[in-house]
Amino acid sequence: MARRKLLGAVALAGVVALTAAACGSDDGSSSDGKKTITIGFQGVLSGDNQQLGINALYGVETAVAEANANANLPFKIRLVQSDDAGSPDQGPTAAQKLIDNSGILAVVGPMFSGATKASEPLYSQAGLLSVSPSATNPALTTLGFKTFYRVIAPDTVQGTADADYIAAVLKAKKVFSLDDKSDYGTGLSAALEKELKARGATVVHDGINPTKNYTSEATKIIAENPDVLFYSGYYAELALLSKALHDKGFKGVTVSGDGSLDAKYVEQAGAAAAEGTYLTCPCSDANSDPNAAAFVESYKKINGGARPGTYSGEAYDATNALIEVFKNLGDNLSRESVAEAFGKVNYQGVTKLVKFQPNGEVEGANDFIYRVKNGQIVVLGNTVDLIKS
Amino acid sequence: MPPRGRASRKGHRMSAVAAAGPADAGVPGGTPSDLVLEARDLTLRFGGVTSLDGVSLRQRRGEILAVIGPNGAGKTSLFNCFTGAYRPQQGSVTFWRTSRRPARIVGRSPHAITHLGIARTFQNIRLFPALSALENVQIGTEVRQRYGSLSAVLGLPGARRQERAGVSRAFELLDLVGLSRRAHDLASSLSHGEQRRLEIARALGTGPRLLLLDEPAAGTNPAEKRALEALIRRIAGGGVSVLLIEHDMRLVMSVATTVVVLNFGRVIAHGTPAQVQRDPAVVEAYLGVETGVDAGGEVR
Amino acid sequence: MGFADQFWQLTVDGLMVGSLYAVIALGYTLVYGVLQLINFAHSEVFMLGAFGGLFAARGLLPGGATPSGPASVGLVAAGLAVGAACGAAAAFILERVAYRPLRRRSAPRLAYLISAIGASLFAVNLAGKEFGRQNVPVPDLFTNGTLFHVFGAQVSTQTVVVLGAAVVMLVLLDRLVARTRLGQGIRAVAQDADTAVLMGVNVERVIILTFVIGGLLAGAGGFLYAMTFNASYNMGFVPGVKAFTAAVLGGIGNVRGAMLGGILLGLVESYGGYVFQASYKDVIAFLVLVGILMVRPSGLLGVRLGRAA
Amino acid sequence: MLTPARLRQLWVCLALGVLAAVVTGPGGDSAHPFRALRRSVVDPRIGIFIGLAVGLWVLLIAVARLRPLLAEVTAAARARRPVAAALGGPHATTGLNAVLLAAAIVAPLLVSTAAQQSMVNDIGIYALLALGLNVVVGYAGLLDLGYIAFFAIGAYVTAYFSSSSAMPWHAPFVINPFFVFPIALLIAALAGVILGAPTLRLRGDYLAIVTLGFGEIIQLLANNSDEVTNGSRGVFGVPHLSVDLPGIHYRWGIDPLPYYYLLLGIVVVVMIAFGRLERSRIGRAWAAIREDEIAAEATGVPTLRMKLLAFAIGASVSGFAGVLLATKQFFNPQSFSLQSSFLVVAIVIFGGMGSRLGAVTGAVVLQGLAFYLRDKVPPTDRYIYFGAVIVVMMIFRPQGLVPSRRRRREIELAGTTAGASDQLGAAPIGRTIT
Repeated sequence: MARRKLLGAVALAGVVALTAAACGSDDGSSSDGKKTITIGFQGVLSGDNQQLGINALYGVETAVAEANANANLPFKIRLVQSDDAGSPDQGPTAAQKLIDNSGILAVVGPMFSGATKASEPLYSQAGLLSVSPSATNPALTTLGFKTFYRVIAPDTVQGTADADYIAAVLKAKKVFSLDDKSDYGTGLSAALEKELKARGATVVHDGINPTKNYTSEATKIIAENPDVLFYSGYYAELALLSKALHDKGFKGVTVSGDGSLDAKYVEQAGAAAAEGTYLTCPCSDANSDPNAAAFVESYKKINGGARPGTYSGEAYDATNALIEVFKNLGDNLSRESVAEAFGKVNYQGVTKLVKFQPNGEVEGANDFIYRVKNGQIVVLGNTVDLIKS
Repeated sequence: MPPRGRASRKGHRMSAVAAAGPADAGVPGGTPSDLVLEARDLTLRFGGVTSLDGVSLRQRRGEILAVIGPNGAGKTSLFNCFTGAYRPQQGSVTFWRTSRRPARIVGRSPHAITHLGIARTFQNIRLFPALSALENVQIGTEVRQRYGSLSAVLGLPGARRQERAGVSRAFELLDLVGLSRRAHDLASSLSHGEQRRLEIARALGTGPRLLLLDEPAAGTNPAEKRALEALIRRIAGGGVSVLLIEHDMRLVMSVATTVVVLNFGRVIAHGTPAQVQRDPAVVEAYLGVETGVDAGGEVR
Repeated sequence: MGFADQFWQLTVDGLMVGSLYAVIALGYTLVYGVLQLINFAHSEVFMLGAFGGLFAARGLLPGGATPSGPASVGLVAAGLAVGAACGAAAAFILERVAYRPLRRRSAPRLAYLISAIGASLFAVNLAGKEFGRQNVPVPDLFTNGTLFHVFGAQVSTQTVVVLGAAVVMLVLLDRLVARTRLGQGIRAVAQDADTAVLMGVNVERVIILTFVIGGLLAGAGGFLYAMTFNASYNMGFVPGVKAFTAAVLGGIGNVRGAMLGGILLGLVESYGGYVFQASYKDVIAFLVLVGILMVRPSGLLGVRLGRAA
Repeated sequence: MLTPARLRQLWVCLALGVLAAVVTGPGGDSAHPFRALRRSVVDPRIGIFIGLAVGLWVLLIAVARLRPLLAEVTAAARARRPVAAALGGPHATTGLNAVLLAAAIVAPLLVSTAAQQSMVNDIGIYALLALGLNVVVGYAGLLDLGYIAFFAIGAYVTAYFSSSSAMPWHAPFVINPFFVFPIALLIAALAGVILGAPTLRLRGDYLAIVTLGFGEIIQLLANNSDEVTNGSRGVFGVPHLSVDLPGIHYRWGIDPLPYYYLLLGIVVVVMIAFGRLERSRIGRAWAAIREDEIAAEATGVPTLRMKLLAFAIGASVSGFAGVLLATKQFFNPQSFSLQSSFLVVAIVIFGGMGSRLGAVTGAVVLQGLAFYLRDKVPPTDRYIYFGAVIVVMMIFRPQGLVPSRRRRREIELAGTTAGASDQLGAAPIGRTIT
């Protein structure tokens, strides 16, 4: 009996492995005589944060599909994905997988700052360009990674601009700054608090690891009675926090950063709880920006109706900037030439103008303010302009 | 008593039966140094149930003392107080490893008591079933070894020597209980009687001065009982005092030098087998069956 | 603004979460009582129950308007019922696939643990694949608002619903174990499986029913949890660990201990998160656990289901 | 022909087939919860799976028919060549070990650099961790669910002593990471003793939850103490290992291969060391505790001290591995999650409790499987397959891939005698003896 079962299991495992292998090995090489350029994607495709990785991957895939549908381009793009689960442990293996593939000329990713720190030494050594759509830790461009660029401003830029806005426009005297104890959250809250204190506001700081239960945290916030609550973290948690605050009748204003700029925030918090929340981003939001309507359309079409989410636009821009570089380089394509040329790229993306400082930081990042109105996220404008007016 | 380390080594070399030498022979007479174990006024309660009620007893060096009594009389509880498994609410237990140094037992952990020199077997055999007979005894012989994990890992000569000594000692003991041919068989594969003897060998391995046997004859056949009788005598003859719980009256009457009868947690009689057999309280305790005590079978 | 001012509010918050921990903890404690094994996949039973209840509620409420009165009550009851049914089904399948074959082969207890971890990974990720990896809110089934105040603490409709449902379930289960024939069977198996067989208890049946009861509770608890904190494919892990902790805190194998442990844990988290930085609240919860186990090594209500320590 | 049992088997096969179709099918989202299910079931593809399921069923029947025949053949073969003699001799074992070692030396040369990375990060380090945990779980029979905490302690100790920039908190002097090994080992062992001394008195399951809590506490502390450990930003810039002796200068870099061989050497040494430990009086004492704690105590085994020793030894190996992690690459508190602890436990059990070769094999197979699946299935689905393999493995081989002989016997005995010794090793320390 036992042996029979064992055989059954082995057979089933075999079947699964075979079908899996069959599914995994179709690598759509082009047939119409165009040459194929391979790019890599390293991101968080498994684990608790995989939705963020999927958002970015879909952004990259949208750009790739558009490029491949474009008859004017002299090449086709092939995408190889590599999962690092957002963890530093798996970063080197994921990066090495892309480095080993000698056909890969550039990589979009890594996505999380931790995985980036673990992976970049390898990319630098291999001379392979990597463009992160989402790693915002300020230190990343100071650690000597030679081929690292990011199309998103570091936390410091956003935190400072947000603090200016909160102090100047929202006229907050007391701010409750809450972060999610992640690399991203602590970086953002640190920059924000520094600027707020410089502008004379009272700051109460607290940190809470991502959880589902924000009930007692809401009690704590309400007890402090701040004018503004700033949450440095991602939308899934902000939604729960907003819900809890709403239930308890929080009177202050809630503000959060780019990690929360996602239509899903409103959906998950419920329109009533999300109403009036300010969201900020050193980028323009694709879903609410009229200039990005075409991107949103094609994203939905290519990804089975999914709407762009956090980091989708950045990943899309990063990929398109790469394609721009490939176009300009013509036949002179190598890892070196791509890495070299990417530093000088000047490409208008849907989220921002992609143009870099020598250290790999994207130039002229503007901080935009959004607000939830009638269940929709609408753009209010550029922080600098809003403060002036 | 010399420092503990030396004593241990010495104890190992000349412990148990083989160490039949006169080294520890008690001074004759009624002085306490003659004793190996003394319990005073032991009281043990579980919730509302009093399991032992002011039990006192003394055992002399080299004596085979049997504790008998109906089921539930508190015999095993008494054993558990002597070996540290239970902690009585009242009373004291004193043990003399050598004639001069008494040690208090109550409050010590079971392994520390074993280290002092009291070893035991269990009513329902508790061997290490997936280990070989040899390994079972080895665990007993090795408790007095001193080498640590680092010497074991590095394979230092001292560790190896001690290990070899442990093995040969274990073989001696297996030989003593007649199991040397089954040394490499799993403990669980031995017959019931063999397992009983293996448990005794394991207990002797720890180098005790006092051996507590909890119903060693339970479930054994007449031939095995006779062998067991001889074995107990040999053990006692080798200088190890034996404290015995047994239902088999024939065995008790033939090997015990002294008998203590418990009933409802109290000592109701104390004396030589012959004295006890005649004691009316004992007869009464055994359900009034007058022939019960000397009937030779198991008294229930 | 001090702790004293917020004490009652934090107590209400803590009680709500704690009652959910208690409901989940019962599943751990029942299975432990009967099989002496930690059912690590219980958290996925909870998750699947939450999704079941969520889809049912959503299916019955196609429009956007928030219902009120009897409609609300009916919808919450339906969600609870479907959630409980899904939880029970999941627990049943889990027992069949991941545990029973091991029992047949008298596998070591740690093998169950690993099997459970495997089943848990499988279920979580399959749910993520089928239902997406986003948090999903349960549609509003009633108008949530402050219902009344206790010592100055707001008590919302949500809190009343969750706490009420949880308490009803806890009482029902307590009665079940204490009074019914099945409860007797469970206690008998917990005490001594071999003797229970001799006494004519169908052990297999008791084991399955124990899983199913644990599943019913966890499924309904999952729906309550999702109503407050949204549902997601990975929602089970943290409450699972917390509930397991609660079960141990109360004395694993003890039904009332699990309830007490859950509520205590909820309160400790609530108070601890307020007094210290909120990210330390798990640290505090575990320190309390360790502290209590040091003093009472067998948990608060130390004795196992009928078994003497 | 179609007995109810057969029919039931057919249903199970079909259910497995449909499950396989769903697992390999398209993904869905919560807005349309059953769309993905429908798409994978109502699809021509399902035909393949139904076919396979029926095929499997037929195969099962055929095997059932052939089994008596097969048994005869194998019995005959066994009779001709006693297996014990062929495999049990010391020469055969040495030979087998030599072959395995040679394979371990050659293997990384045959695979890609990415696979080498994985062989260091996922297999090598986890094999070392599993060897350490094996002492705790396999030898002493204690379930430690927070084992990864000692790994964290090792890593942070390394950062403290060997770099003045990696963490805000650092030693006033900087020493070569090689000299951190003994320090980390001792500190981790000390942490093990401090945690173990009070908790080892608790029953097995309680120990599990206390250690789990300890693991969580260490991770949360590392994540929250920004001024000490740099919090979630992690530790970047611990120098690589280097040897700087007269005549020998070598520096490990970011290439995985040198680290692999270093790890291989360490793993082999640890395996030999633990082998000796297992065969010593200490190993026998652990076996005794595992099988019957009360009898062990009565035989004079200081059970608490022996358990503590196992705990400390396990912890020190974990701390040792932490040094390797820290010097190899960047790490942050995420590297020390509860899931990592579970993974190490899974490796030990999967490989075979109490077996050193099993611990290493478990790491190779489980982590190798994870690496293999990386390219073969969508990454988001990877853990579905991973979970399924673990369950199937536990159903059909609960003793693990390479069970130790002692452990296997214990499991067999537990099977024959109802309710025999507690396989968690922690028999309830009751006061109810006999």
